[in-house]
Amino acid sequence: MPSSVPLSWYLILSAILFGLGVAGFVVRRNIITVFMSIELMLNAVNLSFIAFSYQLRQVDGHIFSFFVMVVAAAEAAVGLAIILTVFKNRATLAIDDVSSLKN
Amino acid sequence: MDARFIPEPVHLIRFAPELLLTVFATLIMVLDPLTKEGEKHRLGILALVGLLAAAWGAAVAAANPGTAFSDMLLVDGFATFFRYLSILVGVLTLACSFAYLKREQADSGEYYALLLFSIAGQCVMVSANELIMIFIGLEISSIASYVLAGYLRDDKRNNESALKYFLLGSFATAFLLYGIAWIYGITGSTNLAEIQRVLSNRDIAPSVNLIGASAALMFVGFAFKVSAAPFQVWAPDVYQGAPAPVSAFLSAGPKAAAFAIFLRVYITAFEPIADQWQAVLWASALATMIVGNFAALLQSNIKRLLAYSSIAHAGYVLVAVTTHSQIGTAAAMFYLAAYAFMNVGAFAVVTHFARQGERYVNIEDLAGLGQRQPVTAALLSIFLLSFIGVPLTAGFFGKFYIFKAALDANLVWLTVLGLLNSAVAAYYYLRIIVVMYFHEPSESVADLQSPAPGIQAVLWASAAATLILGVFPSWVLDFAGKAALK
Amino acid sequence: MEHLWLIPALPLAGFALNGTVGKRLPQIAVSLIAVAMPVLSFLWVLKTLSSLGSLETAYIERYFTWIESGALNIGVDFMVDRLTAVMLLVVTGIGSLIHLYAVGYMAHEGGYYRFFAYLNLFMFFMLTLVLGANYLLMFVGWEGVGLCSYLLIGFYFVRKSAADAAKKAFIVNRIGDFGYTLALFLMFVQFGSLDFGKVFAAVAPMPVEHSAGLLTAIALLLFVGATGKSAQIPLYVWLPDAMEGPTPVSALIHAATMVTAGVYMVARSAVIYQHAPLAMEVVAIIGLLTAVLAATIGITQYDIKKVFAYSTVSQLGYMFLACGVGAFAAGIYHVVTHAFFKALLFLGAGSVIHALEGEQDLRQMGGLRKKIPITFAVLCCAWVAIAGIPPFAGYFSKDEILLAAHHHHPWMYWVGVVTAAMTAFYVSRAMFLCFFGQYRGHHHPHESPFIMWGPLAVLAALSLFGGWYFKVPNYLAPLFPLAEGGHEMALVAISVAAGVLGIGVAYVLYVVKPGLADSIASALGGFYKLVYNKYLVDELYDAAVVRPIVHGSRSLLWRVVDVGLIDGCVNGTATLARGVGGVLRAFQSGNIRNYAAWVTLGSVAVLVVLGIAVGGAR
Amino acid sequence: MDAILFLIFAAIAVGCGVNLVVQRHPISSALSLVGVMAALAVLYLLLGAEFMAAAQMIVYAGAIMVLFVFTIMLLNAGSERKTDKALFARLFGVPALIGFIVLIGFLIRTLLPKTENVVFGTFTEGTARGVGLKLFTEYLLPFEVTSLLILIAILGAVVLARKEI
Repeated sequence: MPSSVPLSWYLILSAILFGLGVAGFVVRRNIITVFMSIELMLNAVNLSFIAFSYQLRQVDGHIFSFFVMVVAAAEAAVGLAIILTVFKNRATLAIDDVSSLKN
Repeated sequence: MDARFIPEPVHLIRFAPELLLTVFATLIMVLDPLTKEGEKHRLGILALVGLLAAAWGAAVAAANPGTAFSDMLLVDGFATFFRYLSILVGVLTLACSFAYLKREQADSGEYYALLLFSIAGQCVMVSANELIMIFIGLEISSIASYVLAGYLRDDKRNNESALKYFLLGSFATAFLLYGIAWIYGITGSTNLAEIQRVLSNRDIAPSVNLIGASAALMFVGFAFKVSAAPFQVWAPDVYQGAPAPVSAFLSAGPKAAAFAIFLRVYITAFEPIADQWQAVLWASALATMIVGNFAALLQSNIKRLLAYSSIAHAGYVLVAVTTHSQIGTAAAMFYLAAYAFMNVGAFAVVTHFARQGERYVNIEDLAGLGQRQPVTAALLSIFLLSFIGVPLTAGFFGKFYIFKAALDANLVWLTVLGLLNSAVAAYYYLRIIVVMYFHEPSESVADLQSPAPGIQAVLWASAAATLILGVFPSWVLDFAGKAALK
Repeated sequence: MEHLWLIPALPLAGFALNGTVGKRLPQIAVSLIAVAMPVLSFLWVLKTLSSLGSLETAYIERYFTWIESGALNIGVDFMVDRLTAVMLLVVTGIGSLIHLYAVGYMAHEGGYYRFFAYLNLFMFFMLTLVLGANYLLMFVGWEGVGLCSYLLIGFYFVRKSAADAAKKAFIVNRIGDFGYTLALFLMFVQFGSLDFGKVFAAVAPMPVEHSAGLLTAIALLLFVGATGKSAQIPLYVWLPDAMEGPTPVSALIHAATMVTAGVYMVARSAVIYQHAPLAMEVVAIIGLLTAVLAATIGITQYDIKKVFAYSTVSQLGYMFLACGVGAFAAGIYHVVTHAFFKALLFLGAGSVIHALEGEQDLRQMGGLRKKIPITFAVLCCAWVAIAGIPPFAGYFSKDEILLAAHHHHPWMYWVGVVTAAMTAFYVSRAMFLCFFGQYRGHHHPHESPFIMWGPLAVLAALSLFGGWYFKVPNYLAPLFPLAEGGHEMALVAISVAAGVLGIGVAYVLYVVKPGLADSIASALGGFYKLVYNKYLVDELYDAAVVRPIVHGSRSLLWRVVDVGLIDGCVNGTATLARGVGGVLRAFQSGNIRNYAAWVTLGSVAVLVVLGIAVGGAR
Repeated sequence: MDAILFLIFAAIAVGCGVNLVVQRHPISSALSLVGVMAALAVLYLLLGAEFMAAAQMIVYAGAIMVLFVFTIMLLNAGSERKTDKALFARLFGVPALIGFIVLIGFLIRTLLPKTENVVFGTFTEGTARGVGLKLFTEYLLPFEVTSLLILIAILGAVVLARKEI
């Protein structure tokens, strides 16, 4: 067993998590879970940033992922508020029920 | 501390429009609780003052071009053009909103503050020189837009519109971020000029496939924001569900800003691999035009029709982006400016006509408008003719420049197909004119009041601008031509 | 400076005045403004032409640079040469007369100010089209006249058929405009300019293309535009329907001026066409075919305006035949004489319709020559003119065309002669049905007021002597050299004889033995029905073009019903439509997860293309 | 040692991620997401991102996820019902997704220049000091601008969620 793993493993882990996030968005039917899937995708992106940062020996990637985190927090506040209004008006969190605007 | 990081006064000047917008928005937030119910429109007037101040700020910044805050910002002609455009769309939206908010009894300072914040975000985006700034500007603009789309929170359509916009917008942003992460990993920088330098140096540049893949991931994010196929699916639902003035705003302001960063990133940073992304844009532009125009044929809801029309017009602009030439960039800029006027004008009519609760949003409801309110109908006809691209309107020159640029870039087929598309588009715009003039008045126009002063101002101003740009296009085109990215 | 800009600006001022404050002005003021502007414009044309003298070379005025970007530099330039001069005189002269006539004709209609505002706007665009010194400015006028035509056809919007006809006209013209636009771009790419002067200077030294090449493509694309505007095969279908508009509109726009814009454009582009003989051949054949086809349909129609509409299509075919065989001057000559007698025919028909309170069916007329003698008298002038009886207007121009056609290909001459006979026949038929025999209707005919027959009298004089007085080909000789060789009297005699024969046959069928025509029609049976139903072209377009589009997209279905190209007979075959609609629903289901799946799919596609497929391109 | 830590926590991250996707009840998904975040925090440490590891735990797992859990509780969200309205998503979503992961994995594996091994302790700039120095010099503007972002988030939440207008 080697004592360390190549950086590309981290990147592949990041890709897998990103893909899982996409999967969650597409298959889950609860709006909040769908939103959490987006958070998972953002986490995957952060992992990529930090892994690349290690490779480049720079802190810039950390800072980018820091901003991603801040944005995620802001999005969470607004997103959950939007979900709240939807719930208040429709009394449902099922994403398939929020589909009255269509052709 | 390293001296080069200490901001100089000139840096603040270059950042002036954003600062002014923030100051005014915050002021509005503070004054909101102190303003009596029914007096809230005064805050709107304050917002208008703020926008004018920001325009002045943009002019001052334009007089001091250059980078600011350790290369985070780049104030050049391109940024200035889009700053003006964003502010202008803001002014027009604001003028439409007074009557709307009063009618829906939802006048509040927050609306105006959010509008200003969103515009501030767009100003950040268009003058950003760094992927970080682009990302943050984009998010500021988007988050404010999400809230605006769901502003009437007791309205189910508003809720759904906001939810769709928010979820799908964040979803696409994640792709954009992933692309940024990769391009950062490949080039070691998030500065656009630096990225271009690394990518064009064949000795340093790593695998072209990886660069292509990161460009592709970023494309997803940008294409989503400009509603380019195949990422246009959200736009009709969101524009249909959002309050009419907000739809006007979304389809003109944030979209133009998104095109600005699209252009900046692809024409600056990704220029070295232009041969590759050109093919993708070619297909996307064509698909966008086709989807927009053909789906618009189906619509009976005028907001939805305008949404598809906005997709189709994004397709024309994408044709200009596909050329990745200076002349193409200038054509795209001109088109976005022209489109902003006619689009906000058309939505202003919808705002006026829909009445409380947006009851009248079907095309058939417009029957007889030509007799009942000939002036409104005539102005709407000007916007629609401009959409079609009839000469002497801004839309004609917009299309003309774009397809000329496309031909210069040897995109012959795209030009032919684009022209065919614009011929198809004539049908659905024309149908509105036919309904207005040639159909018996329906009961929906019976109790129609004359437009509110704000809406009238928007209508006249947009119509005048549409015609002026159609007769003297050089005024804007010269500006765009000088400002266009090399 | 001759201030050419005043020529279009005057009608524009009329439009602005009547369009903004016309609603509040008394009718007399509206009429005064509306008529004064074209008349002043006409006077200004006369003044300009007299001070410009012989106009051996083109006179150009530059106002300002319109577009300047990169290589493209287009100015707002107006140009007058002899060709323009002829067109200017026709447009402003005939236009003024028709405005005057319309004052009487429209006196009791609603939307009086609106009508004249549109009519003045039309004059503005038509004059811009004629005066423009580059293809783009011409295109502005080209689109503008189309727009006004659209507004005026649909003027009686309460009639559904009028709204439908308007939409049909606009849409058919869009197809033509598509061709024009492509030609525009092609020219720009090739010559780097759209100025007539520069383009023609660039074309002149090029070798004549004997097989299809770039110039042929440009010429043909321009001709596609012309087929739309000037109602040639295959885009002629809108013009007969356009008769839904008020009669002065039919006379001004759909007979005398706008529809001849295509001929003007082809003549203006003569240099290009002369370098593309293949395109010339196409123009000639399309023109000839249109002339024959429309004439046969004209024979069978009963609506007096439809007869003249098909006659217009047919005569326009003659003009293109002239251009196609290289006799551009003869084509323009026919534009002029046709403007005289066709405007007169329409205005006269309007006078008849006015007298009969809106009746347009020839079967409901008859014996009117005693009741409305002045109208009859002036229509007789148009009659002999269009029939090609010497020495009246139509004879000269038609003769020029037929001789040129004979020079090119004798068979074209013979087809032309047959068409001439048919032309004489259908006009005579209309005249006999209308003015001879017994009155078959139930109205009380009355003569029109002076303001209406005054212009008719002027036009009558022009129809009689205009062809002889205005020798257009001689005037245009510096631009289009006169053909060598004298007139072959035999050929002239044959064509005149054909005209006389047409009149004679009509006289026999409709005056001497009135029942005979019907029995011939019933003897011809199916063929007659086919012609009467306009060769089912509308239906054919329906099946071949409209329905496939309809089924391509669910909504196009009701959209096209709206357009009126089909009359609701499109049930049953909605399977494909449902399929496409289903796909569309899958895209736009309103379901967020579907949208996300779509975004994912799209991102995979883009990734594959950018990340893998074209990766090796560098 | 590094390899073992990576494998353990990568496994936890993937496991929790899969759990997020397959669980029917949002609260289970939320807790799985916390698990992913915690595992990622350890991986950040391995990559020398000390500050980010802490922020990940405090901001992400601590603040944001608490907000999520709170909302789930507030709305009393139960297990989701089975619906099959999203036909397109079912037909194309999953294959597209698999394609996506395979594609990216393929690109990383074959194309990224031969990557070095990650050894703990070789990159030590990612401390609060290192990050802070950059943040308040070079990245001063974005840092200040994010304050605007937070302000909008608060304003937006207030607009959408307060009781009456």
